[in-house]
Amino acid sequence: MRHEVASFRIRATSYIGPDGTVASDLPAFASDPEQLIGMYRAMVLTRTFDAKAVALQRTGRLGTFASSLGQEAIAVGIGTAMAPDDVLVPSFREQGAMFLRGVVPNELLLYWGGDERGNDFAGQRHDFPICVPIGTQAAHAVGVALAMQLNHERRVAVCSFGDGATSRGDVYESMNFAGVRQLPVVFVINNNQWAISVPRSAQSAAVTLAQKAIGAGIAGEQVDGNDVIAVRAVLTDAIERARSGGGPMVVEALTYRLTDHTTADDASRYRPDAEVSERWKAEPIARLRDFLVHQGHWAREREEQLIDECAAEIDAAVQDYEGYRPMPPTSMFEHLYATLPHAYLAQRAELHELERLDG
Amino acid sequence: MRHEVASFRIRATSYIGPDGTVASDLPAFASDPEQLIGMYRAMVLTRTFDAKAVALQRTGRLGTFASSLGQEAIAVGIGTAMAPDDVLVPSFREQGAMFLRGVVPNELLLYWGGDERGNDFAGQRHDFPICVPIGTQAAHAVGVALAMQLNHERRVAVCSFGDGATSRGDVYESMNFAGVRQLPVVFVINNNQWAISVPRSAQSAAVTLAQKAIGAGIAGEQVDGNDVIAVRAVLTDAIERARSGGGPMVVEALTYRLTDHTTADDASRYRPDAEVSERWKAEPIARLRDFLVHQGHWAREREEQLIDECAAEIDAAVQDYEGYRPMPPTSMFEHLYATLPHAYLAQRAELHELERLDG
Amino acid sequence: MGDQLTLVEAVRTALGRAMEDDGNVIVLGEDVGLNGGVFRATDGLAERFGPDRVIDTPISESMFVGLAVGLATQGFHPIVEYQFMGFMYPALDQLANHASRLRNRTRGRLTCPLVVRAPYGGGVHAPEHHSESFEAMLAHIPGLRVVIPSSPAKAYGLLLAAIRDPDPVVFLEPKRLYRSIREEVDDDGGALPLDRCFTLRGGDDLTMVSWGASIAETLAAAEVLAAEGVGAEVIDIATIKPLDMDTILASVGRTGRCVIVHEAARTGGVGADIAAGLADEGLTSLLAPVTRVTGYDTVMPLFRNEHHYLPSEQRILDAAHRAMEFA
Amino acid sequence: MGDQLTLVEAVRTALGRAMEDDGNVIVLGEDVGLNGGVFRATDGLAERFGPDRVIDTPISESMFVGLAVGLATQGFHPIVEYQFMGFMYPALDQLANHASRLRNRTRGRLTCPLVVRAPYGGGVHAPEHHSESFEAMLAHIPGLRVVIPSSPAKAYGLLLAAIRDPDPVVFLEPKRLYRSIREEVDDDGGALPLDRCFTLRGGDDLTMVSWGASIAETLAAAEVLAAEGVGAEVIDIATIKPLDMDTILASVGRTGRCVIVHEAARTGGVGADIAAGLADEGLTSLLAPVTRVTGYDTVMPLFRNEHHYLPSEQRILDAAHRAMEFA
Ligand SMILES: Cc1ncc(C[n+]2csc(CCOP(=O)(O)OP(=O)(O)O)c2C)c(N)n1
Ligand SMILES: Cc1ncc(C[n+]2csc(CCOP(=O)(O)OP(=O)(O)O)c2C)c(N)n1
Ligand SMILES: [Mg+2]
Ligand SMILES: [Mg+2]
Repeated sequence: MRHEVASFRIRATSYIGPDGTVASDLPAFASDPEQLIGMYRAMVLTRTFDAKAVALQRTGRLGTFASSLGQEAIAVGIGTAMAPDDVLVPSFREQGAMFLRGVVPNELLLYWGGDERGNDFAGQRHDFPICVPIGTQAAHAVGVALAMQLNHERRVAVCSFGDGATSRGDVYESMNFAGVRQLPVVFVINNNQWAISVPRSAQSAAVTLAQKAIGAGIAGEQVDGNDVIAVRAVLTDAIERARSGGGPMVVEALTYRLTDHTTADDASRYRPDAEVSERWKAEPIARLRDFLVHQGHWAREREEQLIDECAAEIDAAVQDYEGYRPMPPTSMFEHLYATLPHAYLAQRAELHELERLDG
Repeated sequence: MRHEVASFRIRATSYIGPDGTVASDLPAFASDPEQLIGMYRAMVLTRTFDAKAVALQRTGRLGTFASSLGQEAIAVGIGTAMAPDDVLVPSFREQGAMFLRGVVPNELLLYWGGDERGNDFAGQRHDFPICVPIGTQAAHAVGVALAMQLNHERRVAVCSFGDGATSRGDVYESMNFAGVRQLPVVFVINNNQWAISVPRSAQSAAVTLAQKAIGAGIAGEQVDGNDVIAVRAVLTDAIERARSGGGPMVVEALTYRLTDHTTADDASRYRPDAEVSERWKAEPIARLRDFLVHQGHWAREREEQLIDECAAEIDAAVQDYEGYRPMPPTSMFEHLYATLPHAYLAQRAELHELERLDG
Repeated sequence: MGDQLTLVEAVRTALGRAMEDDGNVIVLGEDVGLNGGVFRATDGLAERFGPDRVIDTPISESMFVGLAVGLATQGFHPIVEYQFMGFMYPALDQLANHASRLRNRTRGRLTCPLVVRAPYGGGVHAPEHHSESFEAMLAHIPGLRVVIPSSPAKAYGLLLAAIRDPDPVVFLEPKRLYRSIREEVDDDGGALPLDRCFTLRGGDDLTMVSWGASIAETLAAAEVLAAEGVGAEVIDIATIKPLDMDTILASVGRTGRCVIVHEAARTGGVGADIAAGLADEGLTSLLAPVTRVTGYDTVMPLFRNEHHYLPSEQRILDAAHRAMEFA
Repeated sequence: MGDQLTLVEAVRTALGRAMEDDGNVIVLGEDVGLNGGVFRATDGLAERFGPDRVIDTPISESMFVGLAVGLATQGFHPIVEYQFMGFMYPALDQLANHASRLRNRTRGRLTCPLVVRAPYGGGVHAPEHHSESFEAMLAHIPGLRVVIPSSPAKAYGLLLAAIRDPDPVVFLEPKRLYRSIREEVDDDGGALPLDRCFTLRGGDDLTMVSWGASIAETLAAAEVLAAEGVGAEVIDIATIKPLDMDTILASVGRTGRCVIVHEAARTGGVGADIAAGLADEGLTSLLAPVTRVTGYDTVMPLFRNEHHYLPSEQRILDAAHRAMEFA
């Protein structure tokens, strides 16, 4: 005898098509042009930052950098859906969300410029810094969410990572534990179709990545990650659901990495240009702009003004960044422990001597 | 706009109810009484072995031991569904399957008696030994399956582990990779409802463990793990499917651990006796016996004879086991490397000296 | 005054005390709840402090130390139990890449006060993979503390210190001592100092350095040496990282001879660090080669032969005699 | 005869040679296929040997070394690439609990010939977590071999030896040297011996011991010392485990002085083992304290300050001078 014991469905949400036309009733926030323009601005700022950071790297003024070109809607969706008190636990490609959370561009430049002070966000004290070891931050997010639950706080942890990260056991273990305790955490899969040179299809046989949630016993959904209105709407729902005790959720946001993996990568080695050009047609910034123009909320002059503003803001950040002198060598022993143990004082002294000699 | 992009179903199979009555058409092998009696014998032998091993531990003649009381149908289903050339990658509670694969009881006694020779199966050279670190063997199984695939062999790797193991990232990573390459591997979840003191419900919010497969993008099913006919039938199908290129599969076999986790455990600390007594009603050996008796294939005399036979076989194994003198101290450097590096010769010599002094 | 406690009872008492004193201290791990841990170190805590402060985790050894990192950043002080040290390898990623460096990499913005506890070492006839001792790997991770008690009173005082420490501490409990000895332990909340050796026995002829379970055989050997007229100073390292070389150097400065005893494999063991410290800063005091009596450079054998692997009193004595006879 | 190759080219050449010679050698890892590895160590191999012998894995660092264990038991000889050593922590479980002991625990029934490759160390201005060097942790695992080349020719010969070895080998490639030097490498399939140091330069006054990228600064310091009239013997350990102490002891037996140089954090580093060996078996030869010039006991700083962390020629020279001046 063979009978069905469980069944599951994965659903996908989108509002605005690639051509900027509306496919269905919009969420409430979308009736406020200022909100939409704010989101548009945040995406443009992110793209401006990315372009500048890549340029800095090319001229030897920054280390390896991971641009989020084409993925700005996910970051901005995250950043606008979260409440200030929530905690963001990001990967290394979520600069747009971090900016909205109060991290300033020169901090991220410092970080990618090889300076730990870039993680000491002046205006955002409780979010996590960038996480480089893929997927390991998922466990931090569930820890943060468990703290919120134990404290009976109405706060949510939001954790983002890529399609590649979904193959890591840590991510699975974290989702599974979130399910067990029904923790207030939302996992955002930033599915840009590539993990360096490995395409989404080689990462998992799962037809959606949202269904990773099913294995963990939690809810999972897809959203068009190039439709910032959809991303924000779906994440707002997921976050509010988690906030009110509805449990964790996985949101897979579908997008495309329009550029190299990082400045150290050369994507032309492994993917055809034609695929990339095709994907440019669905990119999120033009899409929202088309929509705004359609709706009469946006015009060419404002566009130029915005571009200038963003450029000025980023240029100022670069100036600020370039004004930072490296920390002294002894800084590597600062904050290693709350108080440096006696055993390491001699090593610090050796570095201090170096400092003195170096002038 | 919200639309469905994927849907999944988990189905469960059973043939014989707890009272031994048939619920549906039986698979072909079940029309051969000798097959069924062979399976019955294998389950009784396993139970005899387990009881003896526990007794040996209680009297200080064996180390910690993990009984499979109540779970014999899964082991025997695995052992009878596999072809000799297939590779079993077991956990530490699959003795019944190992016996059917050619491992002899005294080898397992040696292992649990603290002697490495217990892993050097004389009659079964290619299966993996018991795996203690939970879930780590899943990666070995996919490696073995990848080897089979690369060699274009019609062989299958079968990996078993418990409900608790499904929470380990390794198990997920292995299932996921098996999906990517469509490897000939079958994962058997021996869901005995407990991971030491942690109940199934605290292990995962997933309503079935079979659905772990969905997250990995592969097929998953449930089977009544106390119905040896169903276990064998479902696993035979899964293995033959994998053998003929149909890809990997997860089979969750539902059973119950009727005794302590191991001899080092005291289950009365954390679970009510009433739950256990209730579960005795569904245990697999009585069920198959009732069915066999029903069908006229079995009678009391044969039962007594079988019990005597099994006891004699296990007693002989115990005798054999107890005849093993410990290996000499230098044995710990044997088989450490193919050839012991020069750097460790002095340490081995030190042990050799010890050996000499000890007489 | 204090009760005569076993080491595992002392651990349990310290956990209870810390949880009583500080509502942010919580315990996590496999079977730590109703079951009270496989060694009963958390026995009764779930009943006393409830399921929100004593949390059973799924079998996810990589995740739950990361979970503790997340909790620690939010003002909790999690204590994570690993069931056996052999199952702690998956924790190394989070320990090395996150817990130990979160403070440093965020310039103090986020900190990580947590304790990871694990029973470790051999000698109890445990199954495969249940008798490992790789404390040296942990001691190589900058930013971590690694603490190992050698007696019930040490376990109580050092565990309280570890829990009160503002940084991540790995606390390894020699399971061979869990029930083999009793010692008076006053549950007065008194912590013992971290980052410091304890001199268990004075002596001017030979310095013997060890930690954890091996302290027992080392002390026994020192007894025999005393009867032979050799004054052996026995130093219990207690905090493996950071290492208090000063105490060892001062002792060897007096004795000129040193035997180091540990259960872990010799190569890359913590004993190498101590010997290296002596070869550097203590060289001029050395009157004899620095000998290490250790586990062998092989896989910990299954239990029938584990006693041949563990440093025995006899092996320690032999080494001490060699050190004393060297001229 | 041979081409002038960089170290990464030498690695690639050795991989190609091994795959050509033995159809059971296969390469696995992240981006090793079409992309040829993030450092291009596997560039062209997918084209030459096809996708069944050069396999891109999902991002599953714990699984894919276990996958290699499974493959190795079936007659394959897998070579697993970790993208950076900092992402290798999840491999420790499989390396320590399985790969290194499968032969021993099954009494030779199942064996585990595999190679784990990873670029390691700092000095290339890489992002966070990309500059780690924790070879000492691996060297503590019984049953493993750990090999580190210091030049293109060494990389070629040692990698071939590692691949042909019947046991698991971790092969760590100093990424700072990947493209910074060229050396003539004959692609003649000739392996270099494992388990043996290489004496790169003779000298009777001082022994300098190092491995990997730090060999460069060590040799440079030896040059300066030579100009000062000090004959420094430079020993490249090459195989970190098992350690060839005999060669080091013989050298220090002549020179009486030893400076050890490595990039990893000092505490628990492989340098401690070498110094400990000298404090034991080499004590009577020692004319000066054994000095270690190492990375500091802190988190590898982000790249703006990594040059302060890495042992510099100047720091090595200072140590050498101290060793020479000691009387
Ligand atoms: C544990 C680990 N393994 C490998 C890497 C190297 N690496 C950096 S990014 C990356 C691909 C990540 O892919 P994905 O998760 O899809 O994120 P994306 O880069 O596309 O945003 C890899 C393998 C790493 N950072 N961490
Ligand atoms: C990695 C690891 N963690 C912890 C343990 C200790 N341990 C042994 S069995 C067990 C529970 C396993 O539960 P399950 O997977 O359901 O298998 P069962 O024992 O029920 O057969 C645990 C936690 C272990 N062996 N390995
Ligand atoms: Mg991606
Ligand atoms: Mg179970």
